[in-house]
Amino acid sequence: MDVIAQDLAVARGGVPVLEGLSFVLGPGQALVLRGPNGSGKTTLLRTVAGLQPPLAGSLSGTEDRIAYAAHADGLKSMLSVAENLRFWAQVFGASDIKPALAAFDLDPLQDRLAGSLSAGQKRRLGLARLMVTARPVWVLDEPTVSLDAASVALFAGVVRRHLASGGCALIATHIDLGLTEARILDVTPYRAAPRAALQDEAFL
Amino acid sequence: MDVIAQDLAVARGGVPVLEGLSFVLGPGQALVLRGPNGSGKTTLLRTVAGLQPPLAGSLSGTEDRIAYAAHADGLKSMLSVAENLRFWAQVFGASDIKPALAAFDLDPLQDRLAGSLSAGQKRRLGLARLMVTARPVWVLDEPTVSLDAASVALFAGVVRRHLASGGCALIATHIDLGLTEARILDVTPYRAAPRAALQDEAFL
Amino acid sequence: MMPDLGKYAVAVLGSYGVSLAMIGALVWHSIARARRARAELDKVEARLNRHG
Amino acid sequence: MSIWEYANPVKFIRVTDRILPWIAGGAALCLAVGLVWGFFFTPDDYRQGATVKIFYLHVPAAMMAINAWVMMLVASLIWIVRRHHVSALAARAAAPVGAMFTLIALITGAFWGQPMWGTWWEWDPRLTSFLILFLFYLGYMALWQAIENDDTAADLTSILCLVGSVFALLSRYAVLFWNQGLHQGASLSLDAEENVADVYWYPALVCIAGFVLLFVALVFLRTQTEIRARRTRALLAREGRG
Amino acid sequence: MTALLWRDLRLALRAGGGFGLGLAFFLIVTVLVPFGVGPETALLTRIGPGVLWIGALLACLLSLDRIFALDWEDGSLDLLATAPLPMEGIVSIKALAHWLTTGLPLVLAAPVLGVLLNLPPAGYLWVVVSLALGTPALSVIGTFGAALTVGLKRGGLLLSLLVLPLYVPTLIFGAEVARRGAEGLALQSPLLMLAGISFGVIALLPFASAAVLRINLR
Amino acid sequence: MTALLWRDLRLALRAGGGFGLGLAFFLIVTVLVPFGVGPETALLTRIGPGVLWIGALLACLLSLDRIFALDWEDGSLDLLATAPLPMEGIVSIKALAHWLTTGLPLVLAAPVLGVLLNLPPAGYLWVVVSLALGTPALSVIGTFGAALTVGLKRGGLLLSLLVLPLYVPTLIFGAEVARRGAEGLALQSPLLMLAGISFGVIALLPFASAAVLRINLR
Ligand code: HEM
Ligand SMILES: Nc1ncnc2c1ncn2[C@@H]1O[C@H](COP(=O)(O)OP(=O)(O)OP(=O)(O)O)[C@@H](O)[C@H]1O
Ligand SMILES: Nc1ncnc2c1ncn2[C@@H]1O[C@H](COP(=O)(O)OP(=O)(O)OP(=O)(O)O)[C@@H](O)[C@H]1O
Ligand SMILES: [Mg+2]
Ligand SMILES: [Mg+2]
Repeated sequence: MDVIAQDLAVARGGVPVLEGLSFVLGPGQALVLRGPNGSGKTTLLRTVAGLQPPLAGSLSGTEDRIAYAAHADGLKSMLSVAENLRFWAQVFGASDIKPALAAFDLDPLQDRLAGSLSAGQKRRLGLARLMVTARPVWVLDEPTVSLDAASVALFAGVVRRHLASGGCALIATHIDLGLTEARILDVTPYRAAPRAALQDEAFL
Repeated sequence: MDVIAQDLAVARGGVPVLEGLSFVLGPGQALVLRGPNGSGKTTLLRTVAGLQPPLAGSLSGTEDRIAYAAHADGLKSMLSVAENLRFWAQVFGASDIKPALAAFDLDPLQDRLAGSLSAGQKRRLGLARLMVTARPVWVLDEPTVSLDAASVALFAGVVRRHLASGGCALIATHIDLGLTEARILDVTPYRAAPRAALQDEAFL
Repeated sequence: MMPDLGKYAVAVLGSYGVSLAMIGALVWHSIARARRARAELDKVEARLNRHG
Repeated sequence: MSIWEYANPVKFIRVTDRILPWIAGGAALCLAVGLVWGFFFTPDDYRQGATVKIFYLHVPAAMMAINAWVMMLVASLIWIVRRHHVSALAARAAAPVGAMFTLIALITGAFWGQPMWGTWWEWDPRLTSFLILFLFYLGYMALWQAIENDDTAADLTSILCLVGSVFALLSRYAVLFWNQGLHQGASLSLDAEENVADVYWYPALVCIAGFVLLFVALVFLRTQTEIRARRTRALLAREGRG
Repeated sequence: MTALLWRDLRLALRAGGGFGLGLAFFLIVTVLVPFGVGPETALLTRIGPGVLWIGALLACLLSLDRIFALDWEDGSLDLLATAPLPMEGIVSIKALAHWLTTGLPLVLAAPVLGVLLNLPPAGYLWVVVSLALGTPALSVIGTFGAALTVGLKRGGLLLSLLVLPLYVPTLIFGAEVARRGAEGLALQSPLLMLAGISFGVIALLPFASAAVLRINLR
Repeated sequence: MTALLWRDLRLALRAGGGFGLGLAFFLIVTVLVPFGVGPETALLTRIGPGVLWIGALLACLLSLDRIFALDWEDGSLDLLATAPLPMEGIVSIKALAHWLTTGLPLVLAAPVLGVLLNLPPAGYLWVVVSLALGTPALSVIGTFGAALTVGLKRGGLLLSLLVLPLYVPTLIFGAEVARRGAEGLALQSPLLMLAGISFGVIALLPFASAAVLRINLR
């Protein structure tokens, strides 16, 4: 089942930021969003994840299939690494957190409180969460922020395995992910012309 | 006046993370810290900035000369861009925020509330704060996170001008900053052997 | 042998009962925690000694 | 040899391990003798009836509740000035014990007040300051609990203990001003006229000794526990699994 | 769902999680009243049941912002919203966790604090009964308020402002039950009203909370 | 220093900044009391000054965690600590800003709310005087508590627990002044004590707060 966006327009704070955007994301594919700061990548990803409705256009194949990872990782600093992960595993009905811990090299840290991790270690834990969701569509906003080169490679490996097993991924980033096979979509051409917030248009 | 660290040891949560580290940072120089996640770069920078005392070793030339930029930008989302910047300018006794706004291309955004900026725009504002501190030593923790290529170039230009005017900079990063003239210090060799927290040593 | 407490039985016995129970509880808690801490420390020390 | 030698955790454990059984035994003995004597072998008071028997629990507990806070204050000062870990941990260990004594004094007082004053509770200055003292204990323990880093917690709780002591005195004065109260004056004064009759007094002294020894024993034991827990954590951290 | 409940309870019990602090606040309000109004016993007896109810209400109120704020700040709420749980379930579990960590301890502590306010013997039972019936309603209404204000920086006091008018009926009937109980008067009709409010609110309000939360996440 | 004061005041006035919410809470507590204890006028007159003081104290208490928490969360506090301001100055300014945004409005609103509680005419003046003298002490003591708990996740209620016993003397003398004022009795000695506490606390406690804050930032 493909994720299909057609002629999508998205808004933040009521102001349209991107419009006329279409893409198809089939199983095994990865799509990397690029664009300068403030171009609307985060807004687009939130829309795809279902956190906000699109302004216009249609979106299909996303219902209950999305695992979303935003800038904030949703970690509880007073729970240990394993407890954090186990909670999300239970919420998504998965049972085993071992593969996720192993994939992001978190085994030695598993009994540490999440609050005492370094920036990059926290990020790895946030990404490990994706693996316990068992969801096919990964929607990731700047996933490799704060990661060192070795961890970026770990992450690329995990994404590759996810794609190989029939999943797909939509990733916004400014830096190189080491995913050469991914298609790239630059959102710059789709920037909405500056205009009034949609909800104010009735007053024009 | 040089910033001189001699045989420095730093700890986080009481646990030593780096030890035996020495460097000299003279006017006009930039030093880039590298090292894998969790190696202790953030901890070192906080120590240099005077937020925590060093475990051992000595540090000189830092007293009241440091401008520190951490991961969190200290932005108030309910103040506008210009208000945020002006506050820091007043705290540090500077008066003009125009050059800082211009250097980071924030002029068009200056009346927007900081809370409604995108991740990269916020980061630019956080960095612009450095320019109004009038402090010679910049201590920066992953400054280019979330920045697009154009903004990274802006940032590199600002750092170069700071160095040219006799300042210096200590920067931790995982990605390329485009500052070819900077020296690089890899902290990996200085990692402390795993051992007890210093405050617990009395108990061994 | 029990002294006649008259109408004050509830007050006196209540005081003694509650106080002794509370002292007992704290003593028990202290001893239990002490045992646990000691056992854990012994375990860790034994393991460390084995590994050198 | 200076007294500060005992501030070394290992030494502290060694010494207290040796004397702890004696102190604990003494506490048990004094408490048993004092309470049995007081409960079974003293006459009823002509005015208060059998309720005088509460005296043997109430007064020692009330005294120790205050003394425990003073001990914590001293230990906190030692930590701030000389930074001996054992004193910080001893202050931490004493807090629950002091809180328990405060609670015992409050509860036995309430049981006593019911027949004497016809009410469980009265906003009398002495009682009220005790309630405030209890709140200080609770806040102090909660602050220890809430902070992860042991040294930070020791620093913060010490300052809280100092500031709290000043405010405890202030509250005492304020409460006195606010209500003149019903509660007994100090009968421990050396002025013979006011002293409690000797029949009641001897067992009470034994009980007081018992409470003091109990306090010391519990504080030693709990301090040892804190030290051992810290040592376990330190060893695990050295192993690299912190 | 149970995973969420367990996590919330565990978080509440961890250091800094706030368990027992609602209780402490209840204690403290009760203790402060005599300092404010003076130590006369007869006066305290009269206002006792009302003070206990107001104290319980304030203690509840103050812990409301923890219901969603922490999960919002660290992004968990976004992630929960994309998880396979119905939003109504999430808000109900959150309300339940709040009641277990705040309301229930208040109910259990009320008789002890009644002593400080010199409650008459008949009063204890009815204070407990009225609180046991009323606090679940406070938690559920509070969850609605918390859902309304989630994401507002320091919505805490705004939250109080929004929720308090909603709390008034519960307070009126609850305090009435307790007061009549203490004075030995008939109390059937306020008791029925209190029970009615509780059950009605538990049955219906989670839908509103879920709707509001969805809008706020947008 | 003034820059910090202005920023704090401006932030408090912006949407969600919390200005007026302490006031609203004060209003609400005062309004709830008649619902809780019943509507008899004579009773309300008696407990009026005390209720106003307790309401003011709680309103203060609830806004304490804003003093440092926001600046801690977004990293401003780290940056302020490296700025050329003495830590004692920072905590004093923070206490002042807290008083200006919370204490002062309470003082001004108290006479209006006194009407709801049926305060006798003589009471108004002394309620205002006692609050004006006492609320600065509440802000300074509260700043100490806030500095102690900064960085603890939701230290809010722990903060209340720590600060309340510290508030007791201020409350006793303040409420005593207000009550005696309302009843027309002599009130010189509580008034002097209240003033003494305020000045003592303002002069000394900032040093403790600064020390505690430095430890917490470490
Ligand atoms: C909850 C209620 C009560 C509390 C918190 C309380 C607290 C105290 C305190 C703090 C002391 C002082 C110990 C010292 O200074 O060394 C004390 C002593 C005493 N209390 Fe109470 N009390 C309460 C109720 C009562 C009642 C109802 C009575 C009897 C009618 C009573 C009789 C005494 C006596 C005889 C002493 C010994 C006085 C002395 O030696 O200083 N108490 N109590
Ligand atoms: N409340 C608002 N009102 C007006 N514009 C807003 C509001 N919130 C955000 N914006 C603007 O919407 C645009 C889209 O932001 P978004 O976060 O989606 O960008 P982004 O592509 O993720 O940028 P970055 O790479 O910096 O993270 C930005 O230009 C931002 O300034
Ligand atoms: N409370 C604590 N107890 C024990 N170890 C801790 C504690 N807090 C942090 N650490 C560890 O200290 C180390 C140093 O962390 P630091 O944040 O300085 O790393 P970093 O080099 O900045 O990493 P990154 O590149 O991921 O930001 C990490 O391994 C971290 O897990
Ligand atoms: Mg973005
Ligand atoms: Mg770091």
